[in-house]
Amino acid sequence: MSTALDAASVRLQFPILNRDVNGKPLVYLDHAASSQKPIAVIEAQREYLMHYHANVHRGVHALSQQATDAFENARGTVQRHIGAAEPCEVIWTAGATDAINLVVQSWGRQNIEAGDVILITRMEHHANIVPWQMLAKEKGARVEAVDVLEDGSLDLDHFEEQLKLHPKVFAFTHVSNTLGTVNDAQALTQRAQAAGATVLIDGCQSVPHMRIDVQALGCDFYVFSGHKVYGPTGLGVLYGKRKVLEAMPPWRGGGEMIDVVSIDNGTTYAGLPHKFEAGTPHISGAIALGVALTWIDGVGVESIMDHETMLAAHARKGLSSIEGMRFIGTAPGAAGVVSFVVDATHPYDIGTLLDSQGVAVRTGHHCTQPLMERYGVPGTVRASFGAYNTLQEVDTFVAGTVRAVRMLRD
Amino acid sequence: MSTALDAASVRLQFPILNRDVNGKPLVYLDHAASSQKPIAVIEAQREYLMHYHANVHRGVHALSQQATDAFENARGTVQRHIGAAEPCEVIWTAGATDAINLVVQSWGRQNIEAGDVILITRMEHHANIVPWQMLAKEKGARVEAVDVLEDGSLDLDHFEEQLKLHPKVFAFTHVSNTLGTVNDAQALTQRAQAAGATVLIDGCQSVPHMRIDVQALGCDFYVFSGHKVYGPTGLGVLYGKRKVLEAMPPWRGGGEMIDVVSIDNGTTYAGLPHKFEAGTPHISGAIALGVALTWIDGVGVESIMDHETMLAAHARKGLSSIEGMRFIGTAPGAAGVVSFVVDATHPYDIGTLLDSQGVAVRTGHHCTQPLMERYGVPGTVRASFGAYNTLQEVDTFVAGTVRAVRMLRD
Amino acid sequence: MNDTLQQRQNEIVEEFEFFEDWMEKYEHVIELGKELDGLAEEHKLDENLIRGCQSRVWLAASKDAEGNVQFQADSDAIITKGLAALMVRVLGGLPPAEIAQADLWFISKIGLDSHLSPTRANGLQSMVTQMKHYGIAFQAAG
Amino acid sequence: MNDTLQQRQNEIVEEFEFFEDWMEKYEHVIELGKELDGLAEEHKLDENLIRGCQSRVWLAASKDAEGNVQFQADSDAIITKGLAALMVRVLGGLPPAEIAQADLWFISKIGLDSHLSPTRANGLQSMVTQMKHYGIAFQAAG
Ligand SMILES: Cc1ncc(COP(=O)(O)O)c(C=O)c1O
Ligand SMILES: Cc1ncc(COP(=O)(O)O)c(C=O)c1O
Repeated sequence: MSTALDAASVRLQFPILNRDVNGKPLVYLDHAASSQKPIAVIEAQREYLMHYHANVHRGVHALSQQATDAFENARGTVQRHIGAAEPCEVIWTAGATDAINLVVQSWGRQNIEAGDVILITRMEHHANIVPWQMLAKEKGARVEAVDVLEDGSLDLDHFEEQLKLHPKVFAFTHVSNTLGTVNDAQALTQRAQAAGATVLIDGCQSVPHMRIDVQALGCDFYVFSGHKVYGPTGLGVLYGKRKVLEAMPPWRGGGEMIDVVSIDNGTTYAGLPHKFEAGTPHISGAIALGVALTWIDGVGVESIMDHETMLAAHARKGLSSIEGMRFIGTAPGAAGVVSFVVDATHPYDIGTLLDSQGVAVRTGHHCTQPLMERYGVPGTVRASFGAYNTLQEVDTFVAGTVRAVRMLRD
Repeated sequence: MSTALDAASVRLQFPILNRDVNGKPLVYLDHAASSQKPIAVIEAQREYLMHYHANVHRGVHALSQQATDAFENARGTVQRHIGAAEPCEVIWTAGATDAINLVVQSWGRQNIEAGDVILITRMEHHANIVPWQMLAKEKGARVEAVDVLEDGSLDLDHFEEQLKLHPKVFAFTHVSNTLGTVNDAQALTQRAQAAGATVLIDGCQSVPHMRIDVQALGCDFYVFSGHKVYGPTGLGVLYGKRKVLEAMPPWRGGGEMIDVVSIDNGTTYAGLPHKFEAGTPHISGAIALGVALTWIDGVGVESIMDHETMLAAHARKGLSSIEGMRFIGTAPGAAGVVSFVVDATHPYDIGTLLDSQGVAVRTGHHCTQPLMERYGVPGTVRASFGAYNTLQEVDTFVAGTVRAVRMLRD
Repeated sequence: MNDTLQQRQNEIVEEFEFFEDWMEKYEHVIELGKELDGLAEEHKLDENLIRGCQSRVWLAASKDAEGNVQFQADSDAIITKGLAALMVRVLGGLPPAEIAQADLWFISKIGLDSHLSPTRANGLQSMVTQMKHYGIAFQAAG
Repeated sequence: MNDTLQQRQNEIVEEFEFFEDWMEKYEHVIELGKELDGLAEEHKLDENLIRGCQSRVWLAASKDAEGNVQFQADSDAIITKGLAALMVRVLGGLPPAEIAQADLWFISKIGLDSHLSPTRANGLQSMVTQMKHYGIAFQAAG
């Protein structure tokens, strides 16, 4: 058992939560789209810019050395946080989307051939669909998806069926941003690898909520975004097994990623991780992400998960009283996300009316259109919870939804 | 004539300049690697994270709307600052390097064929060499370079020669980060386009110092990085002519850049600028870049340029007294960069001794190895100036260099 | 400036002055949405569809005997539909030229301009643009 | 712990205690660099080259009659060469096993550890690693 999280004291660390929206105190339930930032993260980024910003690597001056050390320390923090074997297996990217595109365009273009099968699931975020579709089109390969059961869990029989197609790669989300479903990433990875697939896991919605150990999972790639883990915008992480990364060609060319550049005699590339980090990196972001992950460790990621699960259960209970309520995603053990539609109302209307009561939820397809198709809905209302949310906020949200539905229906 | 810049009052806005390094007041002359940030930029980013962070686009809640408006306003600021015709011609990227790679891998892979010539110059930064080399290798095209004259200016006769090869694209730097050479971007663009080439200009070292009007230049693409224009790390800009951008396929796939995503029926893409902006963008960075460009306008970019040129001239004069001094890049009208080697000394040693006197300069190849080859040097010492540098700092730098050279030689 | 146009906008502004908070305003917008006839399913054609990212808007237009433009609008979201109803009320039945040049200041006056922001994903902004395009087109068609 | 190793490091620390500021320290390092014999041009072989991004370091090693390791080092940058000279002075002539396990605490004691950071582009950190690898290799070779 983890220790119970003290949401009230956690909240104090998030300056934005003091503000009003439309004349009402802000109730921020859009964590899955982007998390708010604790003061420690905001100040770390500011500190950096105020006191030791300089371009990293190659600099002989003290400032550059200081920035480089902080930047590389942050890489070490990420490495330890996700249980990677070495810091050089942690590649900075512009975000999870950028990280997936890096894998697709470097590993994918090297390894996927005409006729190959790329396996994803029907609950993927567009970021883990579209790049593969683009690759498939270029190479004459095809994208297949594992179906999703009515409760939002993965159809494991269909997964086994699809493995018979011998997919070259299996790319799946650890936790669904729309359904909250937590996939058994370790088991899926083992089965897919046993069937000969390289495995990429989209960790955007897991790293904020769960302890991750990429070595225990055994996956070849793991990606996540800084802005969803209480960290900065514009920064993401690609973890890759050293051997896999080493065999991949570079993707972006430029400074930092080279060894020798010659126009007449050709160019040679640097080793890991620099081979994949062309150009000046997002230095302030990397440092801030290190602080964000340290902050999560300080609160305790198990406590965060328990807290969010408790909030989600409370929300579901409250919302259940609404006539015509349909939850999208009801698998057991789901993470802190509640997605729903209500008969004879449009998600956009509910979202707008909640907003006017100060409650921020997300409405729409959540970048998972294939899931909307699957459930035959134009979109859902999604409330998603973070460490800083409280039971009282959930009550405000539930009451606001009840009121909104009444207004829309009457 | 621009009004003279008041460096002392500008300095006050840069908190980092108050610090000591190695027991000496910091003299930061590494502007060309990365500029320091005025307090307005630092605070804008902090304000955003403290008070109105949310994921942009698609959100119905007020916070998301507020973030989206600020984010899109920043795009408008960039558009006006560089004279683009429309906001949708401004694409956010992770940096200049990322922007060049976008052009190379989207436009380039669509347009470059076996046997084609890609024309660059010998003074390019690796960011404007390596991506083209990678493309050339993939397509069986070849990269040719325009030579650089001894004084660091472009060899215009050789340029005319090279145009006879009918290059499909001409990619060149507006201002050289190593030599300070300011190329006549308008004339080069016209000539290259008249010869049938598409033109990309690397504006990393021009946007911080000059007024840019992309429509007057007539180029097809213009790129620059936020961190070199008093702005944030992790963010860059690709400007492209609407027609050119519209004809290009997307590069990164993911959220934001799609219209309809379907696993079974295929996916369609969004319009400009979103087609090229997959995933959650660097929201805080974009907002901060808007503030940085507004800050430059407030000081006056002409005043900045004049000030830097004056500092560079003062530095050259002081350094000239050193025996064995060899300036690399002496073309008339060069920007605020002074690059040099001194007989019988190594740049690394001079850089280290300057650092111990609190003076931050860059040493090495400055990501322009072909230029080092051209001049037969292992690297140079480079001092580069920004709006916040003073004559007194230049004196400290010159005296420090004199002292360093004496120590190394005796 | 057209008197009818100004008068209609003034009326709406007065109508909204009553409301004390956002929820009351939306209550009224929802009511307007419910009262709007909308389009029959068979007229919800792709050619009339304006796709917002979140809600969809249909807009049809025709010229009546006097040469004025008549609009029909609908949306799958009721708040969007209510706002569309306001637009139809303001612009419907006016001569094409006036529609083309209409300054719709009432929207920001009643505080609902955020719904018309170009970054809003509801399709309303595109609907207004589309209404003006109809104005221009009918004007050109004579 | 080897006495010679500790003694040599202590000596260097005492030597550097005199200096009042960085410039004096570097003055001394530069002197050491100038005094180091270095490698003859024909021995600056690629196999002995350790490429830092900014300065290059050459390192050669051999076993002497007593089975101890003798190092020769050089660099194109004089400060790097001076620091290399310090390493050679501390580790040169020691038995392979001791080199392999040596704890080089003097570097941070005299405040020059930033030059040995793995993120520093001068090749020194790689040189130290290389010296230890020689220790291991000669030990294994018997
Ligand atoms: C002329 C030039 N081009 C390109 C770059 C690459 O910019 P970035 O590293 O910010 O992507 C730089 C700076 O390093 C530069 O000076
Ligand atoms: C499951 C999942 N994958 C991928 C992404 C894309 O992340 P980003 O937009 O930060 O690149 C998101 C978030 O939007 C997500 O929730």
